[in-house]
Amino acid sequence: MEQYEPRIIAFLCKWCSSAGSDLAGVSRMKYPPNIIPITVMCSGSVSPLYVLSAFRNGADGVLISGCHPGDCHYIKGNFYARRKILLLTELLNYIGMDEKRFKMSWVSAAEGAKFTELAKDFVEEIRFLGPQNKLIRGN
Amino acid sequence: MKRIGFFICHCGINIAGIVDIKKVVDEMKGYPGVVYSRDYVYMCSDPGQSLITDAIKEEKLDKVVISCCSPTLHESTFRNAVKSAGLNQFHCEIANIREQCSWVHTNRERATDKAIKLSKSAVERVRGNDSLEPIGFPVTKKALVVGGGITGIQASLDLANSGYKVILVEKDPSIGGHMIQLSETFPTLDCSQCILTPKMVEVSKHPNIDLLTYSEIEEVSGYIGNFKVKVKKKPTYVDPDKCNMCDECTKVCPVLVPNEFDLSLTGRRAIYIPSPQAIPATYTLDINSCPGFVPIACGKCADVCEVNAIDFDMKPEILEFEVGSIIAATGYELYDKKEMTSFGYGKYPDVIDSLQFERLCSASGPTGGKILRPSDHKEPKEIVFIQCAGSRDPELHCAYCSKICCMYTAKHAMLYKHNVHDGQAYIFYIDIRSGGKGYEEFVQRTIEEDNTLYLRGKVSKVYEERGKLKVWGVDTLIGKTIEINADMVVLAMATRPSAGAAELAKKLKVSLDKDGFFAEAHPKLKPVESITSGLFFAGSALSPKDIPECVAQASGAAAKSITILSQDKLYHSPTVAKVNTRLCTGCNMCVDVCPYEALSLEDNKAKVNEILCEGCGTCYATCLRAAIEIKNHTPLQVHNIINASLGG
Amino acid sequence: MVHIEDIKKEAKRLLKEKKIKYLIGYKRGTNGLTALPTFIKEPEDTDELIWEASCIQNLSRYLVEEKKEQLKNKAENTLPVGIIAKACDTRSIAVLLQEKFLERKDIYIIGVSCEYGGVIDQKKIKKKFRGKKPEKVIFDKTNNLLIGTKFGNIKVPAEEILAERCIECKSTFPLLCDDVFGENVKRKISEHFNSIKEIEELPAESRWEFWHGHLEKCIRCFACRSVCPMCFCTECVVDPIELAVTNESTAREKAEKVKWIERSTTATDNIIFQLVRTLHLAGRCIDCGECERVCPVDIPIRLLNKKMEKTALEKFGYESGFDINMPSLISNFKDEDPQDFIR
Amino acid sequence: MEVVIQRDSFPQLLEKLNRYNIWLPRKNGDYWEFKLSRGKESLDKKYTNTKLSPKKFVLPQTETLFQITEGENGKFNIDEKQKKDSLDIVFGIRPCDGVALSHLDKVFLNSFKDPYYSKKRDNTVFIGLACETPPFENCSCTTMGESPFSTKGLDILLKDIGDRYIVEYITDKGKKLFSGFPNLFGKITTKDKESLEKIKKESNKKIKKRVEDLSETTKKLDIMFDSDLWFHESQSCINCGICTYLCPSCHCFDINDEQLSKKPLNVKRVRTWDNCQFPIFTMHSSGHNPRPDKQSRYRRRIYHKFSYFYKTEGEHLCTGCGRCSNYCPAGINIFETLQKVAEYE
Amino acid sequence: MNENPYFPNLALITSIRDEVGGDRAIKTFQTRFVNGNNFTFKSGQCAMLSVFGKGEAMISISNSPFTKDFLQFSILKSGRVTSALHNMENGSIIGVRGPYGNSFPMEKWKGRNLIFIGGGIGLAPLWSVLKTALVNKKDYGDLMLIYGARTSKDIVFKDELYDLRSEMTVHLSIDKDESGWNEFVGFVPENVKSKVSWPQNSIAIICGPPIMIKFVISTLAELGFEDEQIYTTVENKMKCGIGKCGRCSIGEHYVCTEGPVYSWAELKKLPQEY
Repeated sequence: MEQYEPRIIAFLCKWCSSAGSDLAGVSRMKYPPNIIPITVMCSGSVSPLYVLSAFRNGADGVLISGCHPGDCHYIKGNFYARRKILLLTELLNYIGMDEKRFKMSWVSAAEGAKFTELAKDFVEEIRFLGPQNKLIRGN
Repeated sequence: MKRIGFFICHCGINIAGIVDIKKVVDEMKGYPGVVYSRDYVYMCSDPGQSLITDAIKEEKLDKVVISCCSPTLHESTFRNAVKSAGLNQFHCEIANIREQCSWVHTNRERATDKAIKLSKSAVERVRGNDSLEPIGFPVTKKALVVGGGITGIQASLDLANSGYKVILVEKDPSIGGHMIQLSETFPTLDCSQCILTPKMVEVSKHPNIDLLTYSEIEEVSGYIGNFKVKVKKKPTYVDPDKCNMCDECTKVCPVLVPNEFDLSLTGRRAIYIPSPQAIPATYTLDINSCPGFVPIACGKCADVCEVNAIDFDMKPEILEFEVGSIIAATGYELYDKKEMTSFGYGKYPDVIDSLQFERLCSASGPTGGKILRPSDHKEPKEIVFIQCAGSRDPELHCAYCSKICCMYTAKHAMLYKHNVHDGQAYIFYIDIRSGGKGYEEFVQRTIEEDNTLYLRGKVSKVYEERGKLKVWGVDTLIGKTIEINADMVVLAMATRPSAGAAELAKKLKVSLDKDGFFAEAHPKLKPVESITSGLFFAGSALSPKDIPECVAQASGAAAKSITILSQDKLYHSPTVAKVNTRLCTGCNMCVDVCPYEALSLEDNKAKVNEILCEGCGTCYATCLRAAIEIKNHTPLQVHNIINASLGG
Repeated sequence: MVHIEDIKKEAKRLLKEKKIKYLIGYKRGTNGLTALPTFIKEPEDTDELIWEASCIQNLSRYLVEEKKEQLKNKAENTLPVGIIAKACDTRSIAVLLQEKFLERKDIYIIGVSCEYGGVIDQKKIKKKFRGKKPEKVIFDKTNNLLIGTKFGNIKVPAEEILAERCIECKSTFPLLCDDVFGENVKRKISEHFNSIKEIEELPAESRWEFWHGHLEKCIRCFACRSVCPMCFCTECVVDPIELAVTNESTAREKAEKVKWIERSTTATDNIIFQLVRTLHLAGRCIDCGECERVCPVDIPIRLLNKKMEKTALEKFGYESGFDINMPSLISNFKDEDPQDFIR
Repeated sequence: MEVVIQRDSFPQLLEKLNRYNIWLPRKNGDYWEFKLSRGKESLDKKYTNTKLSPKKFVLPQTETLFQITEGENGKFNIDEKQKKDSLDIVFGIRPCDGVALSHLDKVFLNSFKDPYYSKKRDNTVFIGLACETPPFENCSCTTMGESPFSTKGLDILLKDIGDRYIVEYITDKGKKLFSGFPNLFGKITTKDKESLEKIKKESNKKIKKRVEDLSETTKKLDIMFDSDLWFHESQSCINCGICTYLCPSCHCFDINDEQLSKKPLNVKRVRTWDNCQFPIFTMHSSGHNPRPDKQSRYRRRIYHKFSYFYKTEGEHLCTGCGRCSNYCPAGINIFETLQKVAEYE
Repeated sequence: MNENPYFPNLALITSIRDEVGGDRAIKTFQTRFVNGNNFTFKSGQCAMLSVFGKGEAMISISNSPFTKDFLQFSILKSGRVTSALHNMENGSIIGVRGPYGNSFPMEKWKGRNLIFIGGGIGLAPLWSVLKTALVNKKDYGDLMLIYGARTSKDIVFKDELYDLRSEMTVHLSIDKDESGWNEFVGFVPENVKSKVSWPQNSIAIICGPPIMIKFVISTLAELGFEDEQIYTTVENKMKCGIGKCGRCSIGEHYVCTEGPVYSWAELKKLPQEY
């Protein structure tokens, strides 16, 4: 039987994290293809609906990544994100979703290596947890 | 009717090496909306582009997706191609299957699967895109230059001479910066003041330049082409128009304070003129050292002033301007003495820093160009120069190389020798960095003609013993400790960003690098640009630089500004926020979060100022009613992209 | 001590002197110890007003209804609407003002302090006094209270009869009032977030079973949303029952509305609906408990909102319904906001 | 035809039926609902009535009508989802809810017979349980011209006379169901009949009659359409769905497509409960809404139940079960509205 | 045909014609059932069209029952389903079920003059009955069409309207004047006032936006038309089409079964919930 391959959605802000993952590519670093990046303008533009919708459509894990505090291309978008995401994290945890399935990170345009590590670890964590079946559409 | 064309690039083997191109092409053929799907070895090449434009015409495509390298590289290329074929640029989207797929994955099958998902996502994005035209707005044909050093002066002159109005703001009473303090300049040894003063005069006389000395930036708002600047002009208490430079006032002034211009090697009065070459040529009353005049405690200067130029009631003024672009050239200052106690700096009067030494060499300096020890005004017969004082020392001081020290120290040694023919100069160095036109030759001259002794190694400490300064160090070449009995020690202090930089950065809403210098938008391709469009940096405010580099950057920044000021209209991305007033309840939350004050409430509905909006979308994620969204980044698009990304 | 006669007198005056358009208050319900909302236009009708522990509803919802009507008919509000409001109700009005949905001038708030008491929980009453037909509830200054029944007064501890939210109440004294009845007393029956402690301490899987078990029952009658004063969106982002569509709406606008969830009542979509609602109420919910009271399948919705309330307070030091001038929880941030959860 | 079964032998009865899905009322927290039987058990004496009506057995809140899938070159395959062939037996249907079933039959089995409804109806046996005492204060079946012993819509009616149930077979379906095991059932004695009569009288007495002659009262509706009664009655309504979703007779529904995958297209066409109290219910895509406000929607509800349905089907679309009034968040009471109609001049 | 009344019979789009462009676009579709056998319908009836994945929409059939080889629908782009229809191409498959609703009592009208009064997309339902009347021209008196649209661009069936003139009187109107327009300028009711003179023995069939219908009816009343002489069609939101789901109901009527065709005399008796 073949190995279970997690499906992970990563919302990357255009200016830092997406650029960071580009750098990982330019430097030919390697991480598993389970992570499907979705580039957004700013981590602050990621609505909780996006996250829930990702889970609903079968994501086993969701990552939101933005610029480091103070480096936001839009000055403070990631600070608002930080609040919203914390609320969502707390809530998902509260209703008993495995909190590990939902992550937020700061990855700058220079941190290709960090992104790579992050991706590897996250995929492994989720692989360990197994398929997400709590918020799947139709259940 | 949506007819979407799909194109995938092999990028040689960069993509095709990992991704099964054919599989992607076939998979995409069947995807809803995609009516044309093909691959090519190099899509960004001319034939590749014409492949796209032809397909648009022949297949009547109204949207295209290109799976290739990161959009940061070729999005504009392809969008222009699509434009040339008569489509709106937003009907072209890029799927990044190189940086974010083929280059980071090894498993062919799964990388291909991911490439397909990314391609479908791009289709979903383009499907929801509207035709949008860039938003145009007018430009104020005027520039602001902050900092009156050589960099600021050069930038101002270049701008002014190209016919643009310039406001030059300098915090000190006179422009000229550090360069006016220097004696001669390497490698040509021409007199610094002689080459700078003409430029200073030109600035003061230039019809296009509005010079504001003794002034500081209060507040900066607005955006490229339309910045609003508030400048605080500190009172000099002397009316420059009346002042006839008779210098009577300084004679009667009872106060004596260290003279900044001579780096405390001399003193000055509370009312003073920074230097004979000061521009504007007028006196300034330094309120902090003046005994005070409310109520008038002294007032002697006013009494002797025949032309009544002195006005104690002068108040600080706040001046407001609109400018189209801003150049920050706030320059550098030397590393703080207090950090350098191990070398006895500040403890022994004859341990001085490089700028002080410049003053000693300068004809206009305290010693009239004679090199004499501050302590007893004797000629130092043995002098030690210590390089990298504070530089290249990540543990204790600055990690970076201050770059100019090698050269000016060589110059110092040479000047010393020209001055004190029987003297001996020693230079402690780590490396000699003499890259630059005629620089290496200059250093060689110092060594050979002026037989300066270069000692490779670090100085551990400097202390006084029997009227001599004992300099302890190691010569790492011969691996011996050395002890020199010097009459004078000159520290080539690290250069730091000037004190005001951090505060200015806040006002300009830009970030500083880890050393506190301004951070350029791109270290290689955008060396004088900031991430805020319309705002530029130049000179040693970015990193330590010598004069020619500063001048070059000044002209560079000026040229960059001109690319803005020369436009009648500027355009910016139309992917901005859009409000659905039927859904908006006017809760003001989006207004609260907008980083650009682009949102406001108008009769209880949010309203977007499209020129200010940068399209970050924080407002969307905040709005509980989804009453606001970013054009071409709509929730529906993201919803469908999520679906496609999960293979739904 | 609150005397209903005083309230009646004031209400009568306001209506007589045409100070208010009408008054939203409570009248005696038809069965047992219950109250119903009433809308009084005529001074003489003020006699039907009551004030007792059964006045459980948060009437500020009807201010929202009134406002929506105005917006629909583009009518200018002439006179303020009078409302009788408990402490928590005034806090919900505060949020409505903070979010500029209501204007202060359009409301006349008659605040009534809950003093030592609060409101009763009908379910608890039914359980405890099956058949005994309680007629009134008297609060003394202790945490016990007297239930008047035809068999005489029965003394019970407050938590056995009071609504959970009252047991955890922060402050029983109304704010922003034009008139206020009753005094401001400090009383505390239990910790503010007592009710969620139990769930928080469960292991994750049990928490999931708890919430999944409850939310899969949801029949999407949207009573929770309809009764909530904070749910004043014309069109809910998830599964709207009202559309903000006018003849200016374009076909595309209508065709491209995102369906985050479907109409079918699957557990997943029920959960997502409640999660989104909870998130949208974060920093806005003032714990009037109406959502939970009206739920026909007894989903403890309040406990979801309570968690957000706790998070807001503990992580961001934010309390909703007390300051109408500060930005809302999610439209604000502090540099020192926690970020230990971020990698 | 009537027989009796001892209360004690009820569990055996269930056991004999265990190859079917047996539903019994069971307490879930504070309220009753129909749950699959765990085997040997009997009807709970404390049982009042379920909070959610049994209409879900024939009209589930969500049911898939079709599964539509895209095949090769744009061909579509439409699969009519009707997997229901196993037999469901529901015990403890209160007579009022039985009456509701007869209403639903009128809607779904007459013109344009609804295959989904009829299939479920055929494959479900509804076994009623007469109310020896009215479960709720708001019980008003008598007002609707029915009684706590009505048999409408049911297949079998059980009447609790203490230690035993009198079993009344109403349909052949019902009769067939128990025919297999006669030894569980005994003949009905005159004593049984007497005690039954007594209980009947008692029970009937306990139930409030809200208006004397309903049909007479509701005639008034023809002239009351523009009365401001509707405004006042609906003023505290909050537009929620409780009244209609809990109502055993309400049957309005919605049909929507739910896309499961884009390529190849895979779609579920789903029928869900809908609610005339939701503003969206009647709204045109232009935004124009024939019933734009609470009062017109509440009026619609009353008229549909007591005027329109009566005119077309000769029955009132209300069974007096009282759910809407028991659980209305705003405490709106349909029977009080009726009384106001009766008092209307 | 499948006896399941909800079953969407697969139909092929055989032709699409653009009538009106812009945001309120109108297209005319012709469909043929995949498995051949067409249903028979009467003028005035509707059919429920499905776009799989988007849902269903009730659309009135705009061709005459005598043209058997296809069904024709003229559809205004308005919501989810109609927008999806507008995105379809020749050869796309949709679902069609029906026919639903009553029809125009054309038997009753024999020997009468027929005046068709339409506005905007409202011409579509009229078109079927009008065409049918033309086929049995001899059964009726004079035939007249009074049709108005906002602008000349918003006129549907332009070419047919032109041909129609050879067979019956056609009066067109647009709301505001345009260069090159040499017919009536103004709203439909005004045009009716100016063109219609003989109420005796006439039947007026109105279809268009509610507001237009309202004013036309009062105009006709002024001209002396009896309520029984005025017919119109009612549009309400529909889901099931078979008188169960409850949406379209007006009083005890379900528009999808008892409607959509009403004489003003009948409609007057019903509550104003349409």
